[in-house]
Amino acid sequence: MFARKSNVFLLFMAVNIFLLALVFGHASYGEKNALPYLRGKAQMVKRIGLSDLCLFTDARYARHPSMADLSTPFQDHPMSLEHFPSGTIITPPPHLRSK
Amino acid sequence: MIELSDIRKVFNSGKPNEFVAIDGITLSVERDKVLVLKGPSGSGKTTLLSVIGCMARPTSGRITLSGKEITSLPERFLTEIRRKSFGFVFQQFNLIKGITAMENVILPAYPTGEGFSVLKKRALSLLELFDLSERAFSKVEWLSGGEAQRVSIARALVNDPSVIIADEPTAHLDTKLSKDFMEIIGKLKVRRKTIIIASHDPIVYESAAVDRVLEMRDGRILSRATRQ
Amino acid sequence: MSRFNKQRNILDFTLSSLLRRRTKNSALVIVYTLIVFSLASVLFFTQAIKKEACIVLQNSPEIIVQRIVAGRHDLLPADYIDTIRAIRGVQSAKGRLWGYYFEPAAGANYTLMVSEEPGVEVGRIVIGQGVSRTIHANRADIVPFRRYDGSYTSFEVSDILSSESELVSSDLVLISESDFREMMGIRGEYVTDAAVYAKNKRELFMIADKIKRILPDTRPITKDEILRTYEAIFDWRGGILLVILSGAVIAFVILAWDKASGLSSDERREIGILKGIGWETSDVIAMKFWEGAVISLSSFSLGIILAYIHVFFASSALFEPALKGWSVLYPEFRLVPHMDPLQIATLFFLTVVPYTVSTIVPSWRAATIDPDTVMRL
Amino acid sequence: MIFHPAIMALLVGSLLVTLMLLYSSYYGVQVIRKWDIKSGSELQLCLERRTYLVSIIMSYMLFFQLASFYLFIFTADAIHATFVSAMCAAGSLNVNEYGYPAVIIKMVNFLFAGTWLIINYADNRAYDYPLIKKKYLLLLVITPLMVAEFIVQGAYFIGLKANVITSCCGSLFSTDAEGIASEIAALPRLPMKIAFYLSTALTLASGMYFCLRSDWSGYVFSFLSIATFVVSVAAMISFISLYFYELPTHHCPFCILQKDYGFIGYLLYIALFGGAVSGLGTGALMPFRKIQSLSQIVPSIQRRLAFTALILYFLFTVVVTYRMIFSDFILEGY
Repeated sequence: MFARKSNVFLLFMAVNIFLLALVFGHASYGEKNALPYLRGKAQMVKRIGLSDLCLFTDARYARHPSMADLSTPFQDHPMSLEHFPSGTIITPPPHLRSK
Repeated sequence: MIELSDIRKVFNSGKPNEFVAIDGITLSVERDKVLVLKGPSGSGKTTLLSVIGCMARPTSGRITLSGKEITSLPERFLTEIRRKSFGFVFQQFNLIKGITAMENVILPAYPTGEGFSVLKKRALSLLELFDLSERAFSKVEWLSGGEAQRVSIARALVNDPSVIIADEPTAHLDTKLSKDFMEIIGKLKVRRKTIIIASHDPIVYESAAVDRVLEMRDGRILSRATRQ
Repeated sequence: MSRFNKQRNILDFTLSSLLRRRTKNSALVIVYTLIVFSLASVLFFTQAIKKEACIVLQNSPEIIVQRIVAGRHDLLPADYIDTIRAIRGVQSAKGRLWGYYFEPAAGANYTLMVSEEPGVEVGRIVIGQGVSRTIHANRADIVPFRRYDGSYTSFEVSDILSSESELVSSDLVLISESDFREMMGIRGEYVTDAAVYAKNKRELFMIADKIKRILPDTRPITKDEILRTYEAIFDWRGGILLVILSGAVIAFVILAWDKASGLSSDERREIGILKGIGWETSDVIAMKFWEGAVISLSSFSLGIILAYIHVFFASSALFEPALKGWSVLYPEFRLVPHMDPLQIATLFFLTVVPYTVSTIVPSWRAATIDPDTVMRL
Repeated sequence: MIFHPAIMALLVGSLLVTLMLLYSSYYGVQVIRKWDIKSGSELQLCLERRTYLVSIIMSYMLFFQLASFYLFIFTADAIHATFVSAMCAAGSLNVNEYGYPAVIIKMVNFLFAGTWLIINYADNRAYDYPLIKKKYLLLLVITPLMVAEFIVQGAYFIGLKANVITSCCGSLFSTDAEGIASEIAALPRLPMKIAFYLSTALTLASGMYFCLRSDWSGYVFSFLSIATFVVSVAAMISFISLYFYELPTHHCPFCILQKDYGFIGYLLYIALFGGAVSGLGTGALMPFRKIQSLSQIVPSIQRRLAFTALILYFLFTVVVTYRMIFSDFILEGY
């Protein structure tokens, strides 16, 4: 006569779980697929001798977090919050945080 | 089959607004008979019904059901007994809106864990018994007062209880429907159900189907009028 | 079997009861999904970047030696490199020349790096995609640069770095050594820092230690430290964002609590009826459990799926403005998808557990309504 | 403190559960002091309702304990890269002195929560709730343990310091000379093998005997199954892990949960934990067989529990033995 609501829900959850499995599958497939091109990137890092990701280019000290020194932050401006997002999202380099 | 001895039910005990709803009632309800509790509102009829129907535990006193003492059972076990032995018809019908008449009828049976298709079959045959077959799959909001009443009786019967308890069942029905209701009660009596009704409606307590009428006031039973 | 039937029956009723309060419950599901979505997006994004950083930076120089003068890093004298090369266990040591260049017209900061990539020769440079995008420079274009003394020079773009490598190369300008020195005014006996490779990877720490002892004004940074730093930065980043978002989680939990505890008179009546007609307290609790489970499971899975699409198919479009910030050269990159059970478990603990806890007491309270209330309705 | 999202998830979750348990033990004390099943007073009705609440909280807690145990191990594994020379979860847990105590207290709490629920299940089946005061006393034992878990786990996470780039590297390099031992000291293999098979065999035998006779042997079975649990965990570290990793020195009991080993660790640990809880529950119910209202109920619950424990332990042994026989890896060669 009419579909039982619990069946509809269980079907809905089954679809969701299937989608989640698909997501996991896609992720592991994508990861495997990306390996060659990641390797290419890694080769380039090696050739040029790079040390950091190019994620935050708004300030000098944010560009190479691992190369920063004690005085790098705030050297542009004492209120260097002008670089708002990266200044808050990435930490001051860790050695400044620990003492 | 149900024996009550010296039942008291006190609300808010120890507080300034303490209220004695039932005050020392001793009563025995016989099997397969129709018993009517009559009396003005506030006389303790409803409280007595809920104590008999295992909905509420008395503050003191003892209840036995078919010879088994059930007074101090925790709610968990009381509910199971209630589900098996009692069916309830309420004053307001108390159907759940938004679902069909059929679903309303099988609601009391959900916790028993019977399969849905079995329950559905049973509900449909009960609805047929009350001439509601064609209304089975309409939502309860669309039912008339009389139909709603009959759905609620069908619901009370779905677990095949031995006792039907009805609280002011005719309060919202007109004379014709009230008479129809008593006719159904008569039919149920034939089907060997024990029926306990609280009502101050003369159509109910003067009906031929009734075996016994008890009058209540201030939490006590006043007189015993037993009829043939 | 009968237990299974019972739960299924109760689930049936729960669903119809949820559907009856459609607007209220769908609002809850939407907010819930949104919370899961934002937390999951943050988590997926940071974890994927972290993973990528770990793989890609595996190839960065094993030790980078900087010179520290008065607490800031300074140019490294070239003869330091000979000293380092003489340390036992060092396979090779090479000076690196790099620096930043601020381009006032575009307002962008480039990273200039001396390299021997093909295409880099005197007068010719190779640029990253970001640079190319910002100043609309293509192959064979001539790009002007300002020298340290204020005069101008210009280079021909001989090549543009591949767009797949943008995450590491977007702002790079690869330049020849003589051009770099001439432009920046750095004399021949200085380099920016030194990249050191060891014969045996296990001896890295020892070598770094030796460098530090022989050349006390240097700071050796090992690759492991860089990787660990990235690991920590992204965990920290994800963590901080979650802390910020926790405000939203708390607001949501309050909403859930309020929704669960503020039973409308309708719901109260409904539960009263159920108890009256023979539902036991634990049956009502089971119903409330299913209610929570239906809402949680659907929002949780929907939120995760949407977040996955957002981060890995839509390049985290919603985060871009925040991450981009003041960067002129924002790399355009697509992350390599990465999912693991830890992320799902973390999300579960951050969303479903608080939600569930916030509904325990209210649902218990609802379930313990007196069965005889139904008689007094 | 490392701001890893999973760490925050664990701390938040454990804080919430601890608070819920403190809340329920408040009512636990009331139940112990005021419970009177014969009374129909409003206080008694109120207390009876509270017992439902405590049951819900405890069931959620059991689930939480199980999930948080895995999340904890996963997290320890995920953060190992931030510590010098920690190779996997075993190494991260060794970073400070609270790591392993946190694991142990989590296991203990899981076992207790499971036992509580078993007792609760039996008690709720008897019309006069004969075990009510005993189970609430047990609740008062579990609550401090949960608080302890929250504190120990918090201390572990707060005490974590990532070994990242420091500006004065001298200090870092000097501490690195030893590094953090990422390996677990393993017990000698042959005696462990004998102990493992012996205790499993004894448990299975006593369990079968108990299933058939249903007498005092339940105590023996319960004791043996807990002993087997402990021995199995030790055996996991001592020799079982070696067969799964096919490496002669890798003793970590946690890496087996990873994808590289087909998530077989989940099966093994669920079997082990499930067996331990069922075995412990069988013993915990033993003293109550004489209570009149329980005399019909307890033996059948016990039989089911013992049977579950038998199946799970048997499953564990079969998987382990299968792997030992069919693995290409030959341990004795090393």
